Amino acid sequence: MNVYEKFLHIDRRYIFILVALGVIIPLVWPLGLAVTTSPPVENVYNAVEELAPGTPVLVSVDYDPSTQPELSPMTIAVLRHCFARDLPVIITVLHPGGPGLALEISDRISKEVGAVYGEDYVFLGYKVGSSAVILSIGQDFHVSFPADYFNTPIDEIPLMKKVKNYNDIGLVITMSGSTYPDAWVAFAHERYGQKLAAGVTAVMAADYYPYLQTGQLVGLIGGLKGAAEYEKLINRPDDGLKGMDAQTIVHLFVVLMILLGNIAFLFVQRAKKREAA
Amino acid sequence: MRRELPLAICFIMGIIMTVQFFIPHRHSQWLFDNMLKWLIIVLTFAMILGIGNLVKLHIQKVQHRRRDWLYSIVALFGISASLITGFGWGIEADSPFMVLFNYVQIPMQATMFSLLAFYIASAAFRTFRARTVEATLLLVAAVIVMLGRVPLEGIVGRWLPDLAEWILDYPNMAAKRGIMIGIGLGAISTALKIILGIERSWLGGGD
Amino acid sequence: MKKLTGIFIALSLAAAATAAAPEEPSLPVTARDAPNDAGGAVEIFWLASPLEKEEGFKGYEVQRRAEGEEVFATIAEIPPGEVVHQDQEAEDGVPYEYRVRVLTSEGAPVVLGVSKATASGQWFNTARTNALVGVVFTSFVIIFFIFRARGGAELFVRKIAGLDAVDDAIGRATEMGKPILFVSGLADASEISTIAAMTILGKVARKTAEYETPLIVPCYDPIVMMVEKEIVRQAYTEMGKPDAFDEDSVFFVTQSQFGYVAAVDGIMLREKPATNFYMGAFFAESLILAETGAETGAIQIAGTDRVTQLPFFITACDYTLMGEELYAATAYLGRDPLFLGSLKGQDWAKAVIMAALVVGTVLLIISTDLGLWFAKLFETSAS
Amino acid sequence: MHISTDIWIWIAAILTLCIYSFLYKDNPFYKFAEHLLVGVSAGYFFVIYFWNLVVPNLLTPLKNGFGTLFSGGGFTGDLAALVPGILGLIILTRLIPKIAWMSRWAIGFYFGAFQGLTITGYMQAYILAQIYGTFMKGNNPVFSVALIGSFFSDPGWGKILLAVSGPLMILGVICTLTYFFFSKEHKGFVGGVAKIGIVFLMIGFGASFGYTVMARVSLLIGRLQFLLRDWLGVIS
Repeated sequence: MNVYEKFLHIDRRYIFILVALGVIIPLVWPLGLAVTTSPPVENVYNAVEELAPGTPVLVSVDYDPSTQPELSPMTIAVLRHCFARDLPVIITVLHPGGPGLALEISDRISKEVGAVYGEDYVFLGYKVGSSAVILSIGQDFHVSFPADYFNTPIDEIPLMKKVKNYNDIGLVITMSGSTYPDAWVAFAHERYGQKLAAGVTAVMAADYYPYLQTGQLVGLIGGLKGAAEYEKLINRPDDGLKGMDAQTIVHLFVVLMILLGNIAFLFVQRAKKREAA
Repeated sequence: MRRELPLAICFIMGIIMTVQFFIPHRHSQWLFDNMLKWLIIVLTFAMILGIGNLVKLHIQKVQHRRRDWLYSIVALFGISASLITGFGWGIEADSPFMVLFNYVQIPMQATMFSLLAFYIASAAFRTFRARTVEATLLLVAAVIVMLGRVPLEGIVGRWLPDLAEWILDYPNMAAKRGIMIGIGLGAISTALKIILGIERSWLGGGD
Repeated sequence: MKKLTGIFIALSLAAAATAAAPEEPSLPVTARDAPNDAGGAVEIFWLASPLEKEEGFKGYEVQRRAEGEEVFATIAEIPPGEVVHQDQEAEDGVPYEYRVRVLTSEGAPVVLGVSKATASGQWFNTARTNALVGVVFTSFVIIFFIFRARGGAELFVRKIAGLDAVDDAIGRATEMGKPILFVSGLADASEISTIAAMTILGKVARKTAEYETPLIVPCYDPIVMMVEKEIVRQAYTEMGKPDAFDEDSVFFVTQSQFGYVAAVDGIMLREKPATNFYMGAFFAESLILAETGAETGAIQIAGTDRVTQLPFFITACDYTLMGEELYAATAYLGRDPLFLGSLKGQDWAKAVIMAALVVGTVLLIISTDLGLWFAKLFETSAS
Repeated sequence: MHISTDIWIWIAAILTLCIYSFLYKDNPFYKFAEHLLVGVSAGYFFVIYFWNLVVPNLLTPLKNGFGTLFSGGGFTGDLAALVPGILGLIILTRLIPKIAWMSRWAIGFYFGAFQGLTITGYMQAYILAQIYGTFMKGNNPVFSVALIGSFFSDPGWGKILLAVSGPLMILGVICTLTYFFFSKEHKGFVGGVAKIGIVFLMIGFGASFGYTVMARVSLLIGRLQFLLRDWLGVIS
């Protein structure tokens, strides 16, 4: 067995170690690789920028732990942006696996920026029946969410006193790992003309581009790359940009392995041919 | 009773659910909504059999001290933990059952899932070899799309991500649609054979 | 063939004719029963008021009163620019009167018009006419060829490499004295590919019974387990080896996707099966299974109709049945004339679809409008 | 560094490492985690189905239905829940060898209902929608004479790609479908077309593979963030 053949039959555990290092190193020591922003993400950013201070934004956490690595970074970036712009945030959850995540994120970010519960943001918790909930918000928030997550009647929450339905909300952003954006488009946008943006996983993003063309979504944040772009736009690097470093490195590593494997394969083939001749 | 009746039930249900699709009326909608729930309830009853089977196998392993029987005790412990917490304290957000789910089941499931990152690298290295023209096409398409999805615009320009997107949107979609139409026909044909009782292996044997 | 295409096109045209086209409103206000619904809804649409262009225009107000009622109650306020509303709270069979008023910032609302309608549920969804045509046509062709096959017509099937390998793979396991692992997908019996997998299992089990090779069938779903247990038992009985059947060889694991994968990975490393079959519906776990199996040196034959998982099986397994090949497997392995007949029927349906694609292309070349009209024949409605 | 003091974080972290140990080789830690996961998750789904489906859709309606019936209210829609109730009990006859065959009735019901759903569902999603999608991109046709004409009046790379893509899509679908012809030998013309179909298939598979890498890496990032941040506290 020559060196090329040995390389072709390398113990795959070496590959595993390199993949792990390719993720761990940038997480601990971010490389800060350049990320260029794209129009779909810029549009979400601009939609938030355009709102007058004090206009409530609804952020719906419609995902569960399985897609959390991709969706939490963008949720955090959007929350930071809203708080920085003085836009009160209403947080809802349509996915049964989401409340814990949403609570943790809203707690952390509100402490970080010093947002006051009930005035700068409110957490309404999870409600069963995605489409029905989206529809009923169009009639009246107080019907679909009589109390917040902590069982405080929302009539007693200063922020919610000003909000009746979509008419009082500047922008809805749904963060979703499944088909929730479809329901938001069909019921909040189509029925009530609500301005809508979405954050989805990288794999889903392609499916939602058509909604951008038709204007049913004002913007779209796709996967860690989208989160990284948003972090760049608000100038607050975090998990998105760090994760993007790791993703880039692993991508390039996989491509490199394919190339090296094929070069070695070529040499082995040539050696075999020579032997045969 | 043993073979004809189940076949007849299968036939009738198949026809009803096919026809139901075309009827928007309230009654038809009611049937559809309920049917899905009913079928999962039937499945839940079957789960008693499934879990019973699992428990039986592990108890046997422990009884006969078969290889790895100690781990069977772990499995039995896991089942009991879920069932006892779930039926004892319910499934509200902070119940012991959900704690078990969030800190035991979810982390392990997510970790299993994340093994894919490693396997994708090893599979790419092991199998992406330009042996034939077809294999080369697969390899080249994969590399282009992979490179198109990392932020390299500054270095190689927009054309790479654009080309990646074009491959995904056209040749890739064409292949997918072709496969899907074939699958549609194969699935309809199989379903039809089951409804008509031509395909009846699900009945098993005996009389 | 020509006849079939003719029938298909005629039916498609009929579908196009019956599909309800949205009516252009000619009256100031029109209310009508919402089409193709379960009942309980009325659609109201109106012509945009000339007042829309004036300053102070605020939108429209939709009002309703049931027959016999005195006053109109407002049911919705519509922002400027929109001219339709669906009343979801109408009671079936009650005649309603709808009134649309223009709202302006000053002065009283101006009545635009009044219209009457009664809500009801429909018994046929015209938006699904094309699906009906498709189902009737496909079923007809398939059943037609099944009958022809019953009559003893000669039927040819092309080579399917993955299925030719089944015998060798089982033989190899027998020689090595190692078991065979059969994974019938990670879906329940509602997935048609799971059922296809079950029938393939039946064929495989007959072979393992013949050679007395141990078979391991871990199940993801309890109903699948019940049925597969019977299928394997039956196979062993038919091969005259009912005693060789091990009741515990078909067993339930868990319905957790990655819990199941963890267990099957463990089985592969501990039992070291010589051959792994992955048939049915697979999701993200496909590559975890196939890579672990490859590491143990097993021959791997996969078959799935999950388009997104095919790339992983193709790269990591020795043979892969792609999409429809999975459904063809039963006919191929069993050579039962009825099954071969249905396969032929599928091919004819495919030919008609290809013809439709060509027709559509030609129409698009002739005129975009004509092509669009043709494409719309295949448009599906979600509800 | 702020190592977590939460016992549950520790449990989750240790179990995570147990699973990762599988990458090295099969070992007692992995076996432990594997068996625990199988046990806990098997019980989990049963409990979830029970509370979320059986209680609201079987037990509650039966209670209400019989309550109304016995208090003289007559039959109500709630009693429809008897259907799955009886079918469920029939499934359980599998436990009694003498009448185990009765379980086939319930299986026939289950299979039959799903076959009906399959026929119509696949017709819409796998056949009609795919034919429609072959012709249309968004609300426009995939190609038109105007698009091709615009290339000839003002040639350019972008234009040619735009003009050619649509016909290529249709060609690709037809060739791929040809590959799936079973009753014709892949020789001569049919063989040639099927070969082109394979070209499309391979490009498609490669592209899908490449497309998925990113999502898989982000899962690993998520787990490592948990270990490095939530557990060990070495990153912020």
